[in-house]
Amino acid sequence: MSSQSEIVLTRAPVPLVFGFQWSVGEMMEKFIKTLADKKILGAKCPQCGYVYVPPRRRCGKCYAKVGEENLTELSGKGTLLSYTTAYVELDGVGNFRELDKPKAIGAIKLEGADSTIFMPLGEVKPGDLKEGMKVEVAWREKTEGELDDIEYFRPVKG
Amino acid sequence: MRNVAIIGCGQTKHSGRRRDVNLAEMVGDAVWNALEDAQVSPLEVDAFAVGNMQGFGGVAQPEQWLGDWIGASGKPVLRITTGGSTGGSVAHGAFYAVASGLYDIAVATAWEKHSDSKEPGATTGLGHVGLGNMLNLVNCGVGFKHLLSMFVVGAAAGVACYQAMYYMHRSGCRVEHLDMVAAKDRRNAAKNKYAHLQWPGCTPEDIAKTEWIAYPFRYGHICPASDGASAMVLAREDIAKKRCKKPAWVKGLAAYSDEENQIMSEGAGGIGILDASQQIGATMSAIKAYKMAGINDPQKEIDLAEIYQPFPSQELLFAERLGLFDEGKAWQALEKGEMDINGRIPCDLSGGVNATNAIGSSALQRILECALQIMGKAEEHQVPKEVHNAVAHGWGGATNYITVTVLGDSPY
Amino acid sequence: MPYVKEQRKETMSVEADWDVGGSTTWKHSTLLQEYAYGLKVKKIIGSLCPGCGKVIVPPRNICGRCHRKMDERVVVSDIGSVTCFVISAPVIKGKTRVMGMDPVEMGLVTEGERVISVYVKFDGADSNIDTELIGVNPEEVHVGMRVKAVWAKEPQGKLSDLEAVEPLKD
Amino acid sequence: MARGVAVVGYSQSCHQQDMQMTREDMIFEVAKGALRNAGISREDVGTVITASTDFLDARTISNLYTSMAVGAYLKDESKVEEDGAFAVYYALMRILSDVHDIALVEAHTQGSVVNPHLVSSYTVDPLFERQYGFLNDISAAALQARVYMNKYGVSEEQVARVAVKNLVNAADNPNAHRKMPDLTVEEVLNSKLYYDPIRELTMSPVSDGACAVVLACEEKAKEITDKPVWIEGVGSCQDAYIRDRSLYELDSLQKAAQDAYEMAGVSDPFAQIDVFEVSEKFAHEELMIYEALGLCREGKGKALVEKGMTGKDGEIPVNPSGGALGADPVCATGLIRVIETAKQIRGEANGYQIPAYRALAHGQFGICAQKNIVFILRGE
Repeated sequence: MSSQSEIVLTRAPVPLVFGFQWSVGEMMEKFIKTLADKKILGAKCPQCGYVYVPPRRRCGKCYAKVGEENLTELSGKGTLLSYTTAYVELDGVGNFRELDKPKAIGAIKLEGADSTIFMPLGEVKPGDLKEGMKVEVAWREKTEGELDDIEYFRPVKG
Repeated sequence: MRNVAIIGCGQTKHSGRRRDVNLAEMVGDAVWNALEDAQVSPLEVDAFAVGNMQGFGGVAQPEQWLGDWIGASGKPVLRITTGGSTGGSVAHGAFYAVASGLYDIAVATAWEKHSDSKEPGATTGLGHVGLGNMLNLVNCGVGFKHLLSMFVVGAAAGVACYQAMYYMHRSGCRVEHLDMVAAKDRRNAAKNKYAHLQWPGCTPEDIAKTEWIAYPFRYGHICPASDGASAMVLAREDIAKKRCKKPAWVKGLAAYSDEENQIMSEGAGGIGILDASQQIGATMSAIKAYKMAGINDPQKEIDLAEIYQPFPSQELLFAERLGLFDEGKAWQALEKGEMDINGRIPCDLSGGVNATNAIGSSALQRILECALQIMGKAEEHQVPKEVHNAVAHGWGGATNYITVTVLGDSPY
Repeated sequence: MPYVKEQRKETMSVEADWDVGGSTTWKHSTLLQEYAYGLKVKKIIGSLCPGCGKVIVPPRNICGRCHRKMDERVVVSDIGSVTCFVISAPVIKGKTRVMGMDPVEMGLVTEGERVISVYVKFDGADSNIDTELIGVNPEEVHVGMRVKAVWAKEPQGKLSDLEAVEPLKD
Repeated sequence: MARGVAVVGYSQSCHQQDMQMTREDMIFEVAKGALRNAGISREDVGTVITASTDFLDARTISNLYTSMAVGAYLKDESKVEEDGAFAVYYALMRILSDVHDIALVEAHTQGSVVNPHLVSSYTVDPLFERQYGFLNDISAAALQARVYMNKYGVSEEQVARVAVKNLVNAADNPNAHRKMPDLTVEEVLNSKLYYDPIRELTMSPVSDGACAVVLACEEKAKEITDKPVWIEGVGSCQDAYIRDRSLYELDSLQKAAQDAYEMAGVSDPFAQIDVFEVSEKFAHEELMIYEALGLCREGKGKALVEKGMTGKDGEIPVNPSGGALGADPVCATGLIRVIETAKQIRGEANGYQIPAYRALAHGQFGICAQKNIVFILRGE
């Protein structure tokens, strides 16, 4: 290896944050707005029947067009496909922060839907998580038609 | 080498703010338009070449999320990006996929959605290109006055400003000619339903009324930042002949790199280029592409050109580098109307990048517009003559990545 | 503006940030620092490639044309020629902002002044550096003008030690 | 394939957590090294394909300021914005189409500039997963591992055995970043837990690294070297987005491997391929890779490791170089796999040499290995 010229590490002297505002499109807008009524919408492909959550305009399996007439209301209940307990959290600048209390995350297949959604899990001890558990959505106090209306998913009692 | 042709072209409407769709839907629309134009079903597509400048839209490797929207799941996908010439490099990637014999039908798609970033226009991405270098300058104590002199020019267009001055100095081209080019392109864009800045009947005087940014550029000269996507279907010879009445054959292509043209290299070091309008990379790419396409005298054999010109000076200086007009004489050809729709070599009948600039999609659109002209599908801005050979050009980075693509109406 | 306008539905948007400054540590060589130290003693340092003989200012350690390393350094003259220039629109208080600061308020520029940015090729160099041309009216600027470096009164080994260039009076 | 294409030269850096080098110098070293290893000069190269991403290099247009360093001045250059194995795939297409004869392919990432795990969190759906903010490559891999391990009864010890195999192998590889000659299963199971069951030692390290190869068409390859490594087969595929694909298998790798085997005329990979270099970003993924490559039936990956069949002296050695667990400079990882197989075939892998005539190199990119590419290479 030939001589390496020394290097100087360069950091931004002032905060430098770029912001993004992604337009969501009509189908996703309907999905988000409907969360206000504590309902989760899916879209059933008219040709192959695959149900997408969140809904969208083009089926990824058979490429058919999916319209607003194909929107279906899901029950908000589902089964836990997979789960993990997070002991760390990624902060906005690329460091892993230790979590004082481990958080559970789940991969959930909602009843009547084919897509898997990834949501935080609450009201359960990480040790009790089991694949196949029945879970349901825990809505925020005051739902306002925002993605944060879904706070977490919790095991179905009884 | 296997002969490869473009058999389908698709675009979305490019405009400043496409807030009616999300990124996946926008790219999906472009690909579906192309597939319908080619009468090819998504199941028949063997491979995809995709690209956009991910820093502008804030989503890394977006094709892994939106692959389902364009029918790419379960298929090979190759992501290619080279700055502004991304669209051209993506089209080259799709060409090589088919020409190599590995695949029979490939889709090339490229896009940009600037309105998804909060900062105006394309400042997010453009700022991030040289951010490391700027911080190195600041750490080495660059004077604020120096930053001012850089930003006052940089705000207009960085290298393009100096590049225009070099070209004007050595060719005699004047600011009025830049007004003429910008007016021509915005008039042309008015006849292209997908273009962004459409100004029917725009005159050089209209452009001359706009405010100066930094001599020689006015606000009226500068390209917009657009949201938009474009896509193309390429197929090998026998499929192309079966599926398409008049396919556009890719007869020559090259993308030769030059040294960075923007006064600074890595860490704000120097560069060995004295005349920013010399563009050796463009000359080299044109030579190679024409040789491959069997074109000896571009001035006679090329019927029309689509040149990547976010700044009007670039339509003139790159037209010369593509051998379409004599050295330093493109502005005179402009005056004589040789670049208009009835001229010897119509340039940028689509309005070009001066009227529509979704960075990923722009260089692909240049090839796509040439293909539309050859296939006779350019509708309002179709050139009223038989198009045998067309050349599409794209530039990226600090005008150091050049794509030149020569299309023809017959494979031989 | 007489551009064709069309109305489209505006759907809602969702947001996120990208903390570029916080998450990134760039790595640069010390070459630019070496160049800045040279300016302190009024020396403009360039790198000389033993392959193609090009002198690059500010210096680099790789020559792309010959694809080789280059460690040789030379000092080029502080007299050179303007190879290209760009003249800004008049700088207006409150309108022109650079990195969030107003140059007029900071007293760097008088209201309505037009900044002349130039590329200068110092004698002995094969590259241009970009700086400001002072001491001349915008109308008099022309390509090929002979110019001389304007050095800071108290140089500190910073890039700002080379403040600008001014016309060479013979 | 219409025309033979061979790897005729290669070079890679000593991958480390922080190479204390500028991007330009690191790229120049490996590009020059590959040309020297092939015994050719820059004039012979027709096209240059680089691999890096704008987010990972912290520069939009990441190849803009490095074209001169890689030697692409006045060459037909392009950049693939993902793993370097896809750059070999693109260079292969350029040579097969008779437009170019010799290609220089370079790939690099400096993990010390931006944390690749942070960048992975920018690849998810910005309208949904990103808004909840906890999905990144590690948390997604943890969900993948849980589904796979539950479905096929795979224990954490068996996953840890993969990590021990690779990190011990890495000790003999001068270019590896993480060398742990005396690593034990217990030590792996006690390493720091990120997202259960993913631990510090069952996921790839964040590394700085670069590498380059020279590809040549048949005629040129025979002039350049008497030890060309022919590319017999290639296959690549991208899976659906994570919401709409199964997490317990690597469907896109299965398809990619199928294409590569078909092209290379390989009917029984277990018997016909002598050594495998795979990009296992997570230890459990190596087991899934065995199954997707058809080395064993569904869910039986654990048995191969248990019986040591994929060890350095097993029937089907996998990752004698230490694999991605040994060093993971993101965009270079897949290209390193191609180099390591070329090294084995040319008999230049001193310290971890395995007699090999035909080898398989695998690259992947994206969350839960959404995108995969497979090369089949063989000696003269």
